[in-house]
Amino acid sequence: MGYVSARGGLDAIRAAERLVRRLRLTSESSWLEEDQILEKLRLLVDRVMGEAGLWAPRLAAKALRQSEGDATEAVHLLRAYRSTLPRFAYSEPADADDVSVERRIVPAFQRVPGSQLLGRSVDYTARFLERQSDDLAREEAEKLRSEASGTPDDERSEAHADGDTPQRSPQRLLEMLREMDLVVDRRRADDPEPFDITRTPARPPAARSALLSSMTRADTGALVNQWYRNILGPDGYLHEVTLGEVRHGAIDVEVRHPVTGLPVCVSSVRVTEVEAIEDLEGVDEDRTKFDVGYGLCFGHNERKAIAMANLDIACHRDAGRTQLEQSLLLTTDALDSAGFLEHLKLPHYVTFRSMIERKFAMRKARNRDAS
Amino acid sequence: MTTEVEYGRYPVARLAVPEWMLKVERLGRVYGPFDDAVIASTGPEVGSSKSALNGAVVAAWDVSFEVAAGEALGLVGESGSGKTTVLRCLAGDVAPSRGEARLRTAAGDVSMFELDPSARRRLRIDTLAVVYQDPAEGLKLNISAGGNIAEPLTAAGWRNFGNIRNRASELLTRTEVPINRMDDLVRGFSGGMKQRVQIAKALANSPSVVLFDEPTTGLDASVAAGVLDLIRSLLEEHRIAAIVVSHDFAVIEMLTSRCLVMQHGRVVENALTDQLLEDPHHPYTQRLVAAARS
Amino acid sequence: MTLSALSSRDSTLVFRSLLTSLSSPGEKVPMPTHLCETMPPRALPLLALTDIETTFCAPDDPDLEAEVAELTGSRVVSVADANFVLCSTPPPHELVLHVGRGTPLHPELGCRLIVCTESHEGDVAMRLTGPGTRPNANLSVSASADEFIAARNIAVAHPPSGIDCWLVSANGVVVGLPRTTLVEKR
Amino acid sequence: MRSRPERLVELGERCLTSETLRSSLVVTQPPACGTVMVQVREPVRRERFYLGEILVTRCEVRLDAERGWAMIDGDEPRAALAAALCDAVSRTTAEEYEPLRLAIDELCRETREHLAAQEQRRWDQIADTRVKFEEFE
Amino acid sequence: MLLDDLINPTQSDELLDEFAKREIRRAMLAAVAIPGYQVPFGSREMPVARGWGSGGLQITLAVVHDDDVVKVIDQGDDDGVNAVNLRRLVTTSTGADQTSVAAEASVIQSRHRIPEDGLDEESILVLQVPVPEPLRGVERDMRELARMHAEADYSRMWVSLYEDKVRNGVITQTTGYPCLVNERYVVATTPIPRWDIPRLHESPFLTLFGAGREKRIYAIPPRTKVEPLTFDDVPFEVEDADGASCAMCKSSDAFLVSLPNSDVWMCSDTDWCRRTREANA
Amino acid sequence: MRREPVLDVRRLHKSFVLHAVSDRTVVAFADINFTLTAGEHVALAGMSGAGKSSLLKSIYRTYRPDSGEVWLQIHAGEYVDMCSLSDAEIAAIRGHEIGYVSQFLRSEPRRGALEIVTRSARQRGMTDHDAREAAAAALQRVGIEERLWDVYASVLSGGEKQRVNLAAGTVHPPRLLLLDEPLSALDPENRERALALIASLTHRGVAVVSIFHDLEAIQRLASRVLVLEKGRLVAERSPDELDSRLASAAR
Repeated sequence: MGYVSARGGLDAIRAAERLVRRLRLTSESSWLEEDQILEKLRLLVDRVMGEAGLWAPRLAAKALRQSEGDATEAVHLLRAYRSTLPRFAYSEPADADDVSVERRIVPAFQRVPGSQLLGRSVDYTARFLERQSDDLAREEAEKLRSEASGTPDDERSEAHADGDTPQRSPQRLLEMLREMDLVVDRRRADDPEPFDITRTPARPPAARSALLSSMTRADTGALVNQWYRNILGPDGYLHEVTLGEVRHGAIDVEVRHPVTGLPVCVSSVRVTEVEAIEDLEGVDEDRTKFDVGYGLCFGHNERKAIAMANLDIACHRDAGRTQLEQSLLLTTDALDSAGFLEHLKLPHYVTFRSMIERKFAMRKARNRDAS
Repeated sequence: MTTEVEYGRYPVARLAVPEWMLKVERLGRVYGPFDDAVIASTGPEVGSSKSALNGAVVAAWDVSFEVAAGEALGLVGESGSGKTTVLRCLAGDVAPSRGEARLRTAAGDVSMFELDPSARRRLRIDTLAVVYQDPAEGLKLNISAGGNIAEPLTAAGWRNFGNIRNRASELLTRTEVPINRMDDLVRGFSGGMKQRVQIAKALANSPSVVLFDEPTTGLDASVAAGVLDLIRSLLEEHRIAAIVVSHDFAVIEMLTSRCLVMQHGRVVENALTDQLLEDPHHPYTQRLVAAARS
Repeated sequence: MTLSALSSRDSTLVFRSLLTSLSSPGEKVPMPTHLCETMPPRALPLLALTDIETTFCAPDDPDLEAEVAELTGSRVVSVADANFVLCSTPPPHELVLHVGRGTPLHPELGCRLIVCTESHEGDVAMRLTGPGTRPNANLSVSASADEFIAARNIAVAHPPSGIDCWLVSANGVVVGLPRTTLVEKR
Repeated sequence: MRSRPERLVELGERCLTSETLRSSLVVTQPPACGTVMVQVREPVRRERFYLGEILVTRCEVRLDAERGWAMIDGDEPRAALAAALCDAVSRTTAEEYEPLRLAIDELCRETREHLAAQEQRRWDQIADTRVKFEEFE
Repeated sequence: MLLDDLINPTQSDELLDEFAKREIRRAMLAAVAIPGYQVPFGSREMPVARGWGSGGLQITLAVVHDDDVVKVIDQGDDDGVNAVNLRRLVTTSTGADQTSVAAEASVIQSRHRIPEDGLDEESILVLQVPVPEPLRGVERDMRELARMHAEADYSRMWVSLYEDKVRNGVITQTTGYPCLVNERYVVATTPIPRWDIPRLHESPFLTLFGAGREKRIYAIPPRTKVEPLTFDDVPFEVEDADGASCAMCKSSDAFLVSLPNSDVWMCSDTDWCRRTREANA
Repeated sequence: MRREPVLDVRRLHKSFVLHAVSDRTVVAFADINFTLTAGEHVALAGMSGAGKSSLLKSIYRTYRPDSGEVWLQIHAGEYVDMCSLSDAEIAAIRGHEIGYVSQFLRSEPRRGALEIVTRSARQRGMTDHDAREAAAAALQRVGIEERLWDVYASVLSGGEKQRVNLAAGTVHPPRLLLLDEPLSALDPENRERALALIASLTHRGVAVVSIFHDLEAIQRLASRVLVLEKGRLVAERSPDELDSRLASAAR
């Protein structure tokens, strides 16, 4: 075959690859263990899995290590790997009511059945940068570890005996509002197949399942921005909602056993779930009721779930009047936007040459008209 | 007295009346759920187009009329009477809740409301044009006057730049838009000038029906007179079947020969325009005419 | 079982034959010989193109239908709903007019119809024009396929909606008739 | 399927020590990675939507007439094979596999306890973060 | 470990699972059957960024087998960094051979150029498409865009050409000139220069367009009418180099690019340039 | 054989319901009966408010009569009842068969006299070219100088407007001409010209129903006079029988 590599394109690429790899692997500090990433950069791992649309904690940790902490790059690694995998099955529909909570707050009410459970959250902690030395920190860690093993049982039981026992899957606020007849009932009688955004590109007008999938996989920052710009931005048409619930917890994933036909739990994934309560004020809306938006995403990522719940209800109310839906479907994917941005770095001299040519053609035409 | 002839003695002549170009039957548009009871709970007798039963708004109901080529029909009423709803249903901007609208085209009669959206849009290219109150609705403001006219022309298959320019300049001349403004963005035009461009665009493919929605509302009186005059001349010249929606009797008197008066979504009176002005029957028409004459 | 799942490479080869046949309507494109020798050629398009995410049916060949379903995971549905329809003999008018044609917004949802013919040499000569066809492209079909072509012409009369067809001969030669091909009797 | 991978591997190895078992075992689908799309039913409209995929390893074996299938979390080929093996064994009735069946039952019990304990530990850690209110009558 | 004996750990070089390829193939067949129509597909993420040819790469991977010979270029250059990168991925994962000579290639993946020569009936040209929607400039709403294509309603495109001509004296569209395919669909011709446009018309080869980020595949079959959108009385103009010729091979009948602020021109198709020089020598 | 009437008005009633004034009913006229043959000129006389103009407008159908019939001959031996025609039919008849000249020219902005009269001629069914020629002749007949033909009629003097109006109403002899004080603003010279024009139309077979405010016009033109009083037709006189008392009442 006639192949002539006249110049060093390939060599330069290989050298760049070697450079990245060598500097990553030979840095002074010790090897970064997957477990370290999983435990100490837990939220980053969660975010990467969410944006990749693939729950694979170990792979996500590897990807983060390989990308040197570039979350979008890590998402890319995970997604590209996913492209090589077959899809074995679709899980049994998991009921969001079965999320077993590790954190649950209900901003809309002070006291709720099932309690406000703050869980592992820094929301209520002053954001002071901890500047103690590594040695001191290690010391503290040791101390805490030994304490943890000696937590007296009676203290725990007291906590449980106090008033209503916190439930692992407390009744959601939405159900309570429904009992009060305060929510527009949008439950559907039919059960349409969900839209699969990984197989068919979702384009407006899209099913709600397509929107929910797009948002749950969206870039966290993009989704937050989308929400914020629709409050303060030029098209500012969003409401500030009241949050009904913010939950973080685990949910089982079940697949049907091909031999026995029974559902088998193959994994448990952590999710963040949000209900956003919207006050209705449109002319064609029932002002005596509320409506509810819903957000659910992989891992612990409250920002994303809240933005998603807001945008879910906003999109429903918008009903295609504006291009909110198109914005959500087309501009929030981390890889789409970042990839297109990065393509600007590619050579463009053919297009640029053509552009210059037209500039001169325009001048010529102008001179012709002038004379 | 001289009456010797007996009743019924005369052989009755059959008159040749121009055939309809657009025929609307029992057109209705309701916002919200409705049934007979909801419809009955609205209208001039009730004094509202909004039903007290469920809040549904009966914007227009049971509107029927015909328009022939070369004829202009007026739809009169105050804002909220339903006249613009009727026009928008015919334009295809609003889906009717009930009724039929038949349009005579070269290819035969079509039931407009039964057409699929794409066929409906095709009608708008060369058969049925609309001139909106707000030129921004009928024009693209960030495009030149010529470019706005080029749109319906290219939609109809024009592919020759020179021919498009010639046709556009011919239409702009006809609508009294200075030809040296042809390549200027419409955005910079005065209100009256924009309206003229909109009319030129509407006429681009010689439509057989043109709907005018308050074509001069919002223009200065002197400008409005000029635009009205232009419309009247064009209607006569092109034998267009026109529907003119207006709350202004001066407009109606100038342009139309027949009128429907609408109130709370219903047609309350239907007569020749001079009859309405000189011998209005319905209390609402009498009020409108009195107000216009004072 | 007479069929077997195609390897990755064999799927590619079959696909390439099909791609060539649709790109050059009327051209007689052989499918890979080693596959045609071991399996009925008409099954190859299905084995190469269908999977768990597609639907198909073979109304006049239930045995083959069952085998393809098992091997590819493709779901068997009615003629009207199928992405792929396989007919072992030129299908009757009603069937052709019954398969999905897609919509102007989604013409790609039109069905792919695989029709078996004894051979590509028949008594009825047709002239083919349209994208991809070579000058003087032609097709000869049997009298029974003639009726099928007539129905096909109706099904493609309102572009961009329509159906795309492959005529597969017993010896594994495929002729593509995308919806854009104008087929006229000579 | 949710047993700890190392325990599954242990048990799988033990199964494979049986000559009879080895001779009647066919790995019909060797362990391979793939995904499962997670479907969720959300509460507002009670609609299903796709949350995303999870990474799993799937394996299928045949032990005499018995089909054994496993799908387990993550990239765990050995554990998946072991689990498929156990799945097949658990449905056999032959006398000679009885010890293995007992061991499988035992692993299942152990897994249940392990998961429950893990759950309890997590719960204990967060129980104190419950906001307490004064009781009212 | 006894378990290990039963596990056959094969590290696959595949970049796409088999089902994904099937889906892409189905989309390609639809694209060929409806020339110019943008077929949506479940575009997978590739090891290259969206915008770096992920669409073209997916098409190539779904088309190529180990008997194929591939040529990959970027801006006409076989050694452009992106071309090198993609060629490496294609050849290692498919086992196909590589070439820089278009006439020897059965599949040519390209970004922004059609090789100056060598494409024939046996060739498949795969173009990487950054923005597949030709109407984006005149309409933003995707619902409306879909409608315009469905109804072949391109009047606003014509209006934009009209405006362009009126305002600038020439039609200023540079690369990716919009074309009407088979008298039905307007397509974005990727950003290939206008120089290459006439070669799409009634070409002997099949052209497949892949837009990975926008998840669209479209095609121009061989021997298909491709007309650049222009008025009957306004001729379509290709890039004019004012009689310049390549500083290296002296060609004046090839697409030339220039060095900044100089009169030095060079062929954008590097292999053509090389072969011309060899022939001249 | 008796000549067939051009117009036969039978039992015509017209009243107005004033909704703004507690739905008060005002009778304009009641039980009007008369006929008119071709070439006949009937003048209406009576006090102001007797219902003369209302009757004219009811025949023209600008007013919608409560009951009765207005038979109009439109071809030899064929009639229509103006009261039972549809709006579209009325519109068709009006332009074609009936000329109506009112006291005032309805101001049409930015229209020249020639254009107004040409339009009227076209409505009578003439071709564009013929209509233009006929309009020019009509304007000449009523003494409008050619230099005024293209001047917007709205800026003409009262007398000029009235003449333009008359020209429009008579441009192509209609079957029936309705005149409502068409001479009120004319100077003696033009008045004379207008009287001659109307007389010539009558001679050419046009049927005329008129309202004049002066006795001389009635006596010179009318073949009969119908006297109205409070909306009733109380008498029919020959023009010669009219005394000055009645004539002034007609004013």
